[in-house]
Amino acid sequence: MSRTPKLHVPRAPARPGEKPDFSYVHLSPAGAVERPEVHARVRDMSGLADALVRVIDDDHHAVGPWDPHLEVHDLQVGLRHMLLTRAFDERMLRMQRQGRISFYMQSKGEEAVSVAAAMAMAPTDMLFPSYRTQGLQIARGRSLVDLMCQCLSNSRDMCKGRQMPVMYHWSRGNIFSVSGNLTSHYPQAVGWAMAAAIKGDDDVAAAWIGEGSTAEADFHHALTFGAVYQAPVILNVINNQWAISTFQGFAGGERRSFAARGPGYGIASIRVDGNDFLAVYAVTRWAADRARRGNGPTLIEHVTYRAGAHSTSDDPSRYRPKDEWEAWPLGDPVARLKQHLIAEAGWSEARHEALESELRNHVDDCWNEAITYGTMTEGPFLDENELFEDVFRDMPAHLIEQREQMRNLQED
Amino acid sequence: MSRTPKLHVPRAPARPGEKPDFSYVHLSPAGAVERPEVHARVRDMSGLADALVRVIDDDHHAVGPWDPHLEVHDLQVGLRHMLLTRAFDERMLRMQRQGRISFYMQSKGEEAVSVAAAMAMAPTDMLFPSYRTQGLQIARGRSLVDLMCQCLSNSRDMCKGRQMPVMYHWSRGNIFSVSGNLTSHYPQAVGWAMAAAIKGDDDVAAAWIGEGSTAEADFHHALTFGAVYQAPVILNVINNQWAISTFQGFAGGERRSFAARGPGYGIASIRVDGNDFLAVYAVTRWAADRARRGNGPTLIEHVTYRAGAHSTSDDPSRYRPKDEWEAWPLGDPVARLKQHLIAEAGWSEARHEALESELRNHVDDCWNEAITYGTMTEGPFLDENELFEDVFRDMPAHLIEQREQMRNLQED
Amino acid sequence: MPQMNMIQALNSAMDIMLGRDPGVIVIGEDVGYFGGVFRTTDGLQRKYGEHRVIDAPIAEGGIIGSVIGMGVNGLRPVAEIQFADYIYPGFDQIASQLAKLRYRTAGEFCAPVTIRSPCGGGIRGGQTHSQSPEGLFTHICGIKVVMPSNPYDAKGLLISAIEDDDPVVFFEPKRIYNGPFDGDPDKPAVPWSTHPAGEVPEGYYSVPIGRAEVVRPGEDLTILCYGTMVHVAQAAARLVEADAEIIDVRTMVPLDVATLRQSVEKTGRCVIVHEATRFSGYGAELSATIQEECFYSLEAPIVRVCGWDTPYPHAFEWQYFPGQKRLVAAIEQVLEAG
Amino acid sequence: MPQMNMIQALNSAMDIMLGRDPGVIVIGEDVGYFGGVFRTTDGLQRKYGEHRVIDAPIAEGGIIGSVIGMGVNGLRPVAEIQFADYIYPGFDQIASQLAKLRYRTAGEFCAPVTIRSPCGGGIRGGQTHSQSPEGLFTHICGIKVVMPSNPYDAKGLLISAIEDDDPVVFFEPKRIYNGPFDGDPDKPAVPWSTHPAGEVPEGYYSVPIGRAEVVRPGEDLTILCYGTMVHVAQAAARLVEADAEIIDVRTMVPLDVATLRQSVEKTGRCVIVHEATRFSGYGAELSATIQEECFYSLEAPIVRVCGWDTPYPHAFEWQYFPGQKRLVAAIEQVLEAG
Ligand SMILES: Cc1ncc(C[n+]2csc(CCOP(=O)(O)OP(=O)(O)O)c2C)c(N)n1
Ligand SMILES: Cc1ncc(C[n+]2csc(CCOP(=O)(O)OP(=O)(O)O)c2C)c(N)n1
Ligand SMILES: [Mg+2]
Ligand SMILES: [Mg+2]
Repeated sequence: MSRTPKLHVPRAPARPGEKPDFSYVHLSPAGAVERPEVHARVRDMSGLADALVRVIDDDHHAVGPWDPHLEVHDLQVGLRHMLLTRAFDERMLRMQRQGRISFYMQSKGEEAVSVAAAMAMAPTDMLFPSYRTQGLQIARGRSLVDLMCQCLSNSRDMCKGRQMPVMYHWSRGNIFSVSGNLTSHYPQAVGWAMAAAIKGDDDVAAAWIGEGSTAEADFHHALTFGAVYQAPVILNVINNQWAISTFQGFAGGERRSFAARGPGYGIASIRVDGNDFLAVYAVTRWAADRARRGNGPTLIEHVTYRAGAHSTSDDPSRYRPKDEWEAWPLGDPVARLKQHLIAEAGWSEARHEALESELRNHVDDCWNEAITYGTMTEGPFLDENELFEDVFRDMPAHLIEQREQMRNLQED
Repeated sequence: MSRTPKLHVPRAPARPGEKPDFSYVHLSPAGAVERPEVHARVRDMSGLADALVRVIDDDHHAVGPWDPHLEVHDLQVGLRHMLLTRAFDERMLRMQRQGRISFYMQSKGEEAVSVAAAMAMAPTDMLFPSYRTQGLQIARGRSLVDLMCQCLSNSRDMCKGRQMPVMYHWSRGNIFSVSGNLTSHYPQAVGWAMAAAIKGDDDVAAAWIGEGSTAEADFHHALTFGAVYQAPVILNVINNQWAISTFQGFAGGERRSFAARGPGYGIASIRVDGNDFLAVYAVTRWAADRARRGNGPTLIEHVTYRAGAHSTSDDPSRYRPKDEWEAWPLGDPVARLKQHLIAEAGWSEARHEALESELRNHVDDCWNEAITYGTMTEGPFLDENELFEDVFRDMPAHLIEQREQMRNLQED
Repeated sequence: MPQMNMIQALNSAMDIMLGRDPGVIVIGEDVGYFGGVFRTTDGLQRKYGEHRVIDAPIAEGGIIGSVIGMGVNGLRPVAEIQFADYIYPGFDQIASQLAKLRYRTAGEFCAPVTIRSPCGGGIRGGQTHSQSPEGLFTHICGIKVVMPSNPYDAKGLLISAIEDDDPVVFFEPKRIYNGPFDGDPDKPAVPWSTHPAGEVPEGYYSVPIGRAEVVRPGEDLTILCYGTMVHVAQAAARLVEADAEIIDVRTMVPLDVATLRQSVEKTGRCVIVHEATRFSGYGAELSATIQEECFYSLEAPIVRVCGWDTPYPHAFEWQYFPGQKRLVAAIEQVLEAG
Repeated sequence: MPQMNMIQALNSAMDIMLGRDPGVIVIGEDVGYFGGVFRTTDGLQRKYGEHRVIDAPIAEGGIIGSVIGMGVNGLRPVAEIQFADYIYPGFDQIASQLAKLRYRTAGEFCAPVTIRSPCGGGIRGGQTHSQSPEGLFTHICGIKVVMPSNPYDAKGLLISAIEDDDPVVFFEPKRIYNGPFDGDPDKPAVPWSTHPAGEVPEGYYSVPIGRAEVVRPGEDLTILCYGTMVHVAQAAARLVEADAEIIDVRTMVPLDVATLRQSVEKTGRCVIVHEATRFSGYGAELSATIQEECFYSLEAPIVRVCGWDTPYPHAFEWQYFPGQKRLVAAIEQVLEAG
């Protein structure tokens, strides 16, 4: 064991104290990437997996074949959802720091990925979220109070206190439950889509994971089953460059894009600028149309950057340069849509600020309402007997007995 | 649920009673595929995953850049190993039918895949076999008696009666243990190769699975870890068109080749005519050289056909046309090497027949020796106390006690 | 009444449920065109189409992951894992997802999935075709675990499992697919047609999940068993002087504690037998439960008769299998003790 | 003697073994540059290089599969699974491969792998950061299962695990990483520096696998426990009138039956406590074993105090956690009985 090691070990391009280096990120100019017909054959679009679909150019104009030509109204709605997502995140982060909630995960810098996607899909399409896609909830109109109550594990918590913060679900809104087990929802989304196809429904499923999560087995399961049965599903990979402390090279991003995993299965695959609201919208819409027409699954890699810490338990200054986000070549999705609206749709700094403060107030109001349903320390509390419900549909004898034991103890 | 199902379900090209149809198998003419330098970049060889490397042409001559220019002697050795593998298989199959062994799996039609690969690698390279790669053992000089004793679970069984037939291993010959759990050895081979690289050794690992087994999670684990750490490993997929009763489309072969999975991970990937001894040899040698030079892993898909039943428990006439093998466009690997030797190296039908009968006699002799070490019904038998050995290195108290219990019962 | 072996009974259960409920689908490796390596799904694809009886890629984790999604989308999938030994690649989807979905969403989502899998040894399958992993699944909260011992129960319990809104892992002791097996491999095979439980109604009926069955009433000791071991226990009981009460546990989760308690309170003696390895096997839970429930009735230590704590060895399966001889010795020990 | 918390003690064990044996390598998610999400591998990559302390892709099955291969090629890998709740994607590689390799090759191949994983709740981690899955692994033949309850044992046992030629699954109760925890979440945190077992030698030493420890001798009843529960048991024992003997099981497999038997034969009464869910948990095996070994000494039913048979709920962890109150009630029940 004295010989020179030959193991290749990926190295992050920059570590604390070093200059950010994003030279490894392959970019395409806005408008440069072709848009195939939605029914095009996979083999005729392999370039999409390595290029980068972008719509908003450096002058903030929408250009090229992927421009979704959205109404100004829709753009403003999108901006609003993104701003609301960010305001919500900021507030919840603060609440966690103050000890009001136990944990939080923000999506700062990645808001376009979920907001634009949710808007591009039909309301009956089923979304399988990751823990960093709160934008899906917000874009589908989920009440912030509901989300906050979940984070508070209070009397109105949709999870009845059973889950850590951010593990939302929303059956009426067709959003599945966030799982703590990375990638586990990926084959589930495919199965959901297979069921839709079996039933002859027109619905499409979509799922989101981080780039680090592509290494899990369920990524492969989803791609295989998706390809074999041509399931109407969109498999999204949010490449935000980091998986806690490991950079995307440790998931195999050093050599090929994550979108590039798809064509080898025969799956349509697109790499998109995840900070470009219009591009994410266009690509998602294309994939949803494709799926709905029976042309099978699409894998979408959203290239973005995790601007904040992994979670409130994390301190990124230990493993990456503090100023990395500033150097990120794809900027901030909120700022970019804002500039686009200013350039093309009569938006202005003043209106933007007004909207921001309106949303902050809305978030404050929601918080104030949410805590009336209880906090970690003050009631109303959930009934602790609920702890034994929903393990099974009907409570079996041994759980009834354990609940009894617990009650007797409380009474002592 | 009354609407028309839209689920795509792959269909086998031909089922019993139908005409064999291999029009889906994409072929390239012998000599037509370029041979990149062993240190070439993956992105510069993506065509290799869809083409079909072939060396022996229709006139039995070796042509093109992949011709390994083997000595006549080596070719004869290769032919001998393949014939011996087939003779061994035939004998063992017969023994199973006579109830002398409990189970067997033949490799008929796929002999070139393992024999040529074993010959192309260095003896210190570590091989991680599947249950259908007995050719690796034979090409590395394993005594047939040892293999037979394993199948007989007799007193000389290397597995001490603990494994079903064909689950061989050979540490001195650098061949790992066959596992009943499909694909489980794939990431193990990568780990072995990572360890070689960590230690600075020059050794290469190679593993074999069937095309059906590519759907398992461990396929993805192996490709990811192989790519991330650039492990010196060759990952072989033997696409013999069938996985028990399901044709290769159910593993995703309808849309892309299995080799095509590799480039998306940044892995060099080649599709090769698995029935062309020279092509398998050349491609394996190329991949081994590449790995040894530090250029990382290679995925090789061997296109071949499972000429026999899946195992002695299987009856393929229930799910595929009886005459499929005759229609198989890539022929029989043994016949093809034989014809090549006749055409180029002075081989003859007479010499061939003499060799066949010599090998059959050898197999008979080995069998006769093997059964002197015991059969299923006649001793010498293994010591049944061995049942408790090797669960741990040292037997813990509870196993000593259980062994004691068993002994007491036997004495009653 | 028609005679069915266990394979036919299971086939009939799926046939009936596919017919009654358009949401029922069957999926697994080789289950479609071929009808399964044990032929349990024979003919079903022809009858219900390839969208209802579906061949799957060889990926147990993918099969279970995808059927969870199907369940969420309103179907009632029945997934076959070809051998219980190959269920582990799907373990995460079962333990972390299938079992916990209802709980973590406070009942808003659930997946009424049935996972069928042949288990157990005695067929010269070696360590990867012989395992009985039921014990592992009984430690995971949120799934029901079932193992029938005869065609009648197999059909009735499988229908219950498919109808159940909770996930069910349904183990089928493959050694008794074709006939009851009393643990003596040298005797000629006995077909189910000679056994009363081989009489299986053609149509719909169900056997409730959560109820054990007293298959032989007795006074002197209680034998708790399930699957193949029910028949071994019956044979062993015939060999001893004692009047044994034999209980087929049938449902590992939820466990019918009342039936067990009643028996041991009466007999005061208990032998637990399963083919799975002993250490931390399901027998430990049975023993602990009986001890808690019936301590003051127990006249002798509860004895477990199980597979040895080793992998299942190909050549020594009859030394490994907890057969009549071991069971008789345990019964005698328990009767003599105390 | 230096004071170490459990994280430092584990770090020291790996440091020493990386230094002594060039075949030792450490691999896992975030273990390299960052030093692990619990900082257990802090500084090790800097000291031994990125070829010895290796960041891994997020694929528990891939990590375990690859370390098996490394073990076969002569290394002694120490794999970290970031949370025990995430060990299931690697379950197949552990249960089917790691555990059985030596057996199936009659000793020709083996993989001396250690799998470390933080387990247990009480940190508001909800159902996916709180599990105690040790029971599952104890049912798999061919792996050793260890859970230390203090820094001294943690270091000594981890060194033994790494040196062991058999695979070891090593669970670390994360609730006591920084200090002993007696089950009362309202009390201020206590650091290990106040605890005798927080005195940890700087250098090499080992604590043998396979030996339980009597952490409090007593006459009236035996409390069997491990991990965090050792401290809860000690606190509970102080609250009752009785003279409890507390045994830290430490090694679930192989189990030190002799020490347990000796104790229960003396006390005649036994309470078993673990944080894992009760049904088919490791406590069932302990109960069954004690019942078999000490039947004639038992004066009262053995009682198990465990996590309820539900997933670990975020908001109700202190209702869920088997704390002092439940333990005291069980002790009193056992003392009063019989
Ligand atoms: C199966 C599993 N393994 C490990 C973890 C621990 N973990 C939580 S998040 C995370 C990083 C995920 O990174 P990525 O997929 O890139 O998503 P991101 O956080 O960047 O959005 C890890 C390792 C987990 N939750 N589940
Ligand atoms: C994990 C696992 N799942 C299922 C099986 C059952 N099984 C054994 S061989 C086989 C088919 C494998 O087909 P393929 O990989 O194409 O290899 P081939 O038999 O064609 O050589 C199946 C499903 C198994 N052995 N292991
Ligand atoms: Mg990420
Ligand atoms: Mg095959």
